[in-house]
Amino acid sequence: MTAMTMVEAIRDAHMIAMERDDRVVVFGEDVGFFGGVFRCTQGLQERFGDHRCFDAPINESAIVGAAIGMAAYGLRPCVEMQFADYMYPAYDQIVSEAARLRHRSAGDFSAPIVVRMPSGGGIFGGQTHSQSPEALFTHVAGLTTVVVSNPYDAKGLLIAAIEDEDPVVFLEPKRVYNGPFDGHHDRPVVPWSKHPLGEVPDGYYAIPLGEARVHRTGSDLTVLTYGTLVHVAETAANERDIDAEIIDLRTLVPLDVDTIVESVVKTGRCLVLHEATVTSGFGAELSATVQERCFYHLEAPIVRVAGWDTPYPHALEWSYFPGPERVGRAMQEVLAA
Amino acid sequence: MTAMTMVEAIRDAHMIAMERDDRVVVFGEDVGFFGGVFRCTQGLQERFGDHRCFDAPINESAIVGAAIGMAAYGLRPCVEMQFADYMYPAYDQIVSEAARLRHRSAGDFSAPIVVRMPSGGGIFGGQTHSQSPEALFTHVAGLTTVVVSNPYDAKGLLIAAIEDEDPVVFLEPKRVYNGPFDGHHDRPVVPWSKHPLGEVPDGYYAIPLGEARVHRTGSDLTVLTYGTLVHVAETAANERDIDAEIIDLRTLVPLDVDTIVESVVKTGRCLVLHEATVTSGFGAELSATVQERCFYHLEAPIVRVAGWDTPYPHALEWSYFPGPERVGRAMQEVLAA
Amino acid sequence: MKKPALDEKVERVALMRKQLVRVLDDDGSAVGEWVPDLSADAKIAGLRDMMTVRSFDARMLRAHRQGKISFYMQALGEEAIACAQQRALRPGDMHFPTYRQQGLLIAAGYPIVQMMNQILSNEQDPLKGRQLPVLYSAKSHGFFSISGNLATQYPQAVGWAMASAMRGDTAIASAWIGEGASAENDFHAALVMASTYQAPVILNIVNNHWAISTPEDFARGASATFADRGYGFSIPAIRVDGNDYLAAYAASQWAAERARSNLGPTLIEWITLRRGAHSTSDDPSVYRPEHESEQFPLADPVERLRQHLVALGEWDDDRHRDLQHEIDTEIESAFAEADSHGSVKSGVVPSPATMFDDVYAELPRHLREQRDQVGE
Amino acid sequence: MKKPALDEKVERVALMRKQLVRVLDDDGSAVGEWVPDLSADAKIAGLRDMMTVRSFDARMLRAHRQGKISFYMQALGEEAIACAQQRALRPGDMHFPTYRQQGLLIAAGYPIVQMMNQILSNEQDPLKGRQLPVLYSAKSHGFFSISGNLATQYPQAVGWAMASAMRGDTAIASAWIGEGASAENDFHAALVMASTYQAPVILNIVNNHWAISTPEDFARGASATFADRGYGFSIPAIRVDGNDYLAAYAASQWAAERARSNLGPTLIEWITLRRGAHSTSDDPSVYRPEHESEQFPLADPVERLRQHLVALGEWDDDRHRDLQHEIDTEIESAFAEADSHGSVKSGVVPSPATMFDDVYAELPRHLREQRDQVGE
Ligand SMILES: Cc1ncc(C[n+]2csc(CCOP(=O)(O)OP(=O)(O)O)c2C)c(N)n1
Ligand SMILES: Cc1ncc(C[n+]2csc(CCOP(=O)(O)OP(=O)(O)O)c2C)c(N)n1
Ligand SMILES: [Mg+2]
Ligand SMILES: [Mg+2]
Repeated sequence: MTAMTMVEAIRDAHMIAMERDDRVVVFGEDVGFFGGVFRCTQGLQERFGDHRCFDAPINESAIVGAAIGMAAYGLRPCVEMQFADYMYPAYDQIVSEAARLRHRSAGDFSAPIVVRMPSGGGIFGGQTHSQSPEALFTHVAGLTTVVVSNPYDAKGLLIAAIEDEDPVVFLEPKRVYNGPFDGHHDRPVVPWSKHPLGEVPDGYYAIPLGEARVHRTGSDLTVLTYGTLVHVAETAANERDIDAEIIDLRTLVPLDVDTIVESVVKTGRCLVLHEATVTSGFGAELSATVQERCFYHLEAPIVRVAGWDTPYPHALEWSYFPGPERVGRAMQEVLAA
Repeated sequence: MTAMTMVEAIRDAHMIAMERDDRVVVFGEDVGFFGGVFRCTQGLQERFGDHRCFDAPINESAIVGAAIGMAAYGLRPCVEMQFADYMYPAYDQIVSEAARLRHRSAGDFSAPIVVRMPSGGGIFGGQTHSQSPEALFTHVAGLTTVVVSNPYDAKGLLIAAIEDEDPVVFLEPKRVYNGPFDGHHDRPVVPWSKHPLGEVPDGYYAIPLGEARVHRTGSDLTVLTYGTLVHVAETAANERDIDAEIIDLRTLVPLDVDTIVESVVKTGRCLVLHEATVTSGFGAELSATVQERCFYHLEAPIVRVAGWDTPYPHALEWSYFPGPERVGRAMQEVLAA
Repeated sequence: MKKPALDEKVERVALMRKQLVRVLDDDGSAVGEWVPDLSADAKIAGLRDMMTVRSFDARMLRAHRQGKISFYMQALGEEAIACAQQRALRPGDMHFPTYRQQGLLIAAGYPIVQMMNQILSNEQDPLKGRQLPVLYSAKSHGFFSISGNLATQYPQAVGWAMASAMRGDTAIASAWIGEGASAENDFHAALVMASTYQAPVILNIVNNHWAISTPEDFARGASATFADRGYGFSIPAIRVDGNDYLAAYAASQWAAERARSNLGPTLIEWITLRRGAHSTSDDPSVYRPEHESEQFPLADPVERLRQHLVALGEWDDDRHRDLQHEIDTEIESAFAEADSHGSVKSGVVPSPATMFDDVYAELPRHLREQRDQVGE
Repeated sequence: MKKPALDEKVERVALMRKQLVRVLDDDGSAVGEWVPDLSADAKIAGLRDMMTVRSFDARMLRAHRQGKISFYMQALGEEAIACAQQRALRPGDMHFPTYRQQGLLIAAGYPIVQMMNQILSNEQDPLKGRQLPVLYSAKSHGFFSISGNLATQYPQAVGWAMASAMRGDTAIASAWIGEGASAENDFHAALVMASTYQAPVILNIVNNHWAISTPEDFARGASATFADRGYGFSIPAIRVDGNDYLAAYAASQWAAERARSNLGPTLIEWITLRRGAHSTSDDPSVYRPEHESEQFPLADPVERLRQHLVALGEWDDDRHRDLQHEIDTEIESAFAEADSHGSVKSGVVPSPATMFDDVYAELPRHLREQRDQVGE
């Protein structure tokens, strides 16, 4: 066990995956010599050489396109989009190509690639350094979409993603790179070294994709969330002394429906939280799924708390971000209904 | 009044918009000399010259990017993506640029463009000529997303879209270009000339964006749908003699919540239909919205019938497409619940 | 025209951008520095490949008219390029084709009946009815799965080539694109990567002068040639007579050797003409000048190779007639076999449950549930 | 170096791709065919523009260190390019800039305090606190809204220029991109469109040798220059000493006149050096060679123009000191004013309700509802 930040855990996952399998290659913008603008690939080039970890030209489509070609050859590329907000130029390669290659070729070819991307807000990044585009991936058959919330999961899930036989989109909420952000931006940052999920086992372990984690058990209501908001939800529940069961979904597709249903059947109430804009966000899918599967158990409407339907604003970040105040109020609303 | 196909109605809308406003320009792949692979822009170049209607190189990003620049200059570009499946290379320009320009510049610049695209399946087009990517637009703040289902609406909505001050994504389910497809692919095609919505007023009219149309009134259950499936739903209801209220949403964002809520409050039951893959499809948003606003009126779970979570398969098109059989069964399921 | 050394400076090769590599002259003689070292048998094999493609295309168009298939795209007039390049490359190399390179499969000896099964989307379709006709996939024959989306394969080919180089392998990749699709953004993605990493890849642009209804000028813009694009990245770029089988073989071989010798990417602009319609959904009479095919200066590739073989004394009318008959019979019987397995039109297609396979390596729960619903 | 006629054949201009247009020699004399027709006053105005940018940048970096702003990007060493091009173009023309062309705004006389309000995201921010600092928008001053996404502005600029041409207007567009971002796909989109429609646009590539931590080679690949890219499209492309205000003025004017005379697009590669960090979030010490700035052969643009003015007898140390003082004072008082309106750091920002404005021209129902919730 070592206390690690999420950045360190991600670095460690890369190291281990690259050591175990020489087909694993890592590249992206500023990823090689510099080790990435968030330093998630620091040390890889030094350790494995610039044939295994290297810089790419600034062209996200070229990065993912080349990764698909490499994967078709037999490698296991793990590439970085510098920010999730900059994945759009690669969207065609991800959606039309990586996601569909196995199916359209009936298994003749496949694209086992990982596309990592720092996502989410909370760092005053403005509209192009704050987005959470997960719903744009969850709608695409053939993609596995992961959102991590802590160092322990990040390491185990990234290793699993690299080992997976199919393309995995791997979102890393940058606000929790260095600590479990509780949503109170005006309070000092708590480091991961003070948090149990910052304790990361040494060496190899993989967390199966498609399994949610019950972050906090409770019986009054179920909170379905992922990424940064796992910690915000916990804060809100603690602050208002609400016995909330908080489920960190970890993998959005395939979704761990059993864990969700079990919890909602128990609590009868459900709150769905994410940072992305609310309309057609992944929360809509969660709400629809819970409604379909737990209709007769629901004692109150499922409520969504999410980013507003506006671009992520720079100065009004904390009015946009679903913080403990908004989340806590919503919990009470769900309980009162 | 003239009997028109949807193609003719779209052509007519272009003609009228271009005549009324010389800032309207139309371009895209094969759009100029040839008049578009579906012939929706036929005759425009001849009538307005090749400065108003012209061919573009095969580069969807260039087409939308240039349209944004033209709109910033003061023109009103209406461009065509040859198939909705080919909009992905333009996705960054649509999502990061057109959708956000007014907001990020606080109104200094805006992007009043229309991006038309033939969508949906039913023509044996395989996975890259059959997609319904509307949910990838509805998640994006700043976009208006329209899906048309008939000639009358198509003309009035396209004129409104071209006149709109902001970017409009305009989906045209190609399966209903020439007739109101009832979902029975093995029966002869009914032409629009035999359908009341194929009767199109001459000259100018605009249908406000954001208003749904009650396609068929009923009291047993509410069907929320758009595009081709409006007609399939009607067929299914008729075949099973179900008193379904079918709402053709027409504009997905902004959504006509009032019409929806009014109907569901009345019927207490709701079925959501679309062709796109079900997970994170726009049906999820509809289901979540109805659940939030009509929870205490719902007598049965809201059911979604949609495309499966696979790419659109060529030969198995009719196993993928939500036809009258599947839709009818779902209606009965909702009624029985 | 001069044939440059494999490692010739790009500035010198650059001059060839606006010239045309040819081997066969108007009389069918093979002349100049680019004459490839090919036996008469190899040339006859090339002739057979091209004639097979042509016969195959004709049969499939007929099947479309007969209502047996939903869609088809022929390569009429362009057969030499893919056929010759396939023979110039090696097993283990990987092509990233477009929909108009059926010649690659045929010249590689891929079973004709399998191609037809794919086109029919029948029970034996290797792609299980998932893809539009002609969007083949054949890893075993060095043929990457074709995408419906233009240009995406271009950077993928570069990535494949980079991977081969990274692993110390000598296999190379070959990327294919139409002149119209070279306007797409991913064309740039590929050239940037190929130039930066000096990937062992051939970047083919098939300039058949049309992109559906749009003449080549819209993609080319003000530059004189598409080969110019390569020069913008210091990627050696040549223009080749695409209707000249021997030139196509020689140029492909030259580019392949450059790649295999770690001399990096080569761009080839192939000059040819799309003699037919874009696809069976297209009606070129609306946009295409009459008599364009007859007026095109580069004569038919099959005729030119045949003429060359006749001039060599290796071929005559009888042998040609026999070969044509043999090929047509082979195609006909292949089609009879394929047709017996059903088609998308007859409704004899793979079972609906198969639609859920291969979305992922393993079937996840939600797809299992959905599959069960289809079974209902 | 020769200055070609406006309508010189692209093949002849092509030779300039690998040369460097310069006017100011090492002694500060203006020499050669490219010497622009600029009065001493105009040159002094240029000097003032550049010094203002530099002083502005220095003040903003200080504000960042003081914790008053969240982010900043300076243009240290690159000031000449944007400052000179702004003065060479006309009111009504439209720039599509990146985040490193603050010189365009300053040389256009845009109010300094407004720029600072934007950077502070305060109550007076013309962009209402929505954008990251330095992503200005100023239509009134021919400055298009800056996007955080690289390269998207390039095809937009071409579209704007096409629109101007289509309307018979003489206004031109100017597109800006860094050498690193020229690897992005939309760079290609712009060049295809500009070449095909011969749009009246200047395509600027600012080659400051770095893209965050990555040296220019990764974007450039094997070609000798970024100007080469233009040649791949037959777009006349020149390379210009970007640290030479007079060369920057002359080259911009030449390209602008070409555009205005319907002679189409011009690509300009500007050679300069990013002397500072990429942004306030960046630490170049990790990746950057020491002493790079001192070793860079093109001297500082402010110093060179100053030296030239001194050589002309139009300038001296006293005037320079006075000007510096005047500028610094102006910047200081502008900052005092801007700072009095609050900042993102102090929390004095536009009201949350304003976040919902301008998503659409009119507030739709769902945003009205959401705005009401924020108010709660
Ligand atoms: C991204 C994308 N945009 C548009 C299309 C539609 N489309 C299919 S083929 C074609 C023309 C391609 O022309 P060219 O590249 O010259 O190839 P050719 O058909 O001549 O072989 C177009 C526009 C597509 N398949 N993908
Ligand atoms: C689409 C996209 N990808 C990545 C980034 C992140 N990014 C911001 S600036 C930059 C480097 C740009 O370098 P260059 O174009 O040379 O401009 P310079 O900073 O040198 O002025 C990168 C990679 C981005 N903003 N947008
Ligand atoms: Mg072509
Ligand atoms: Mg740079």
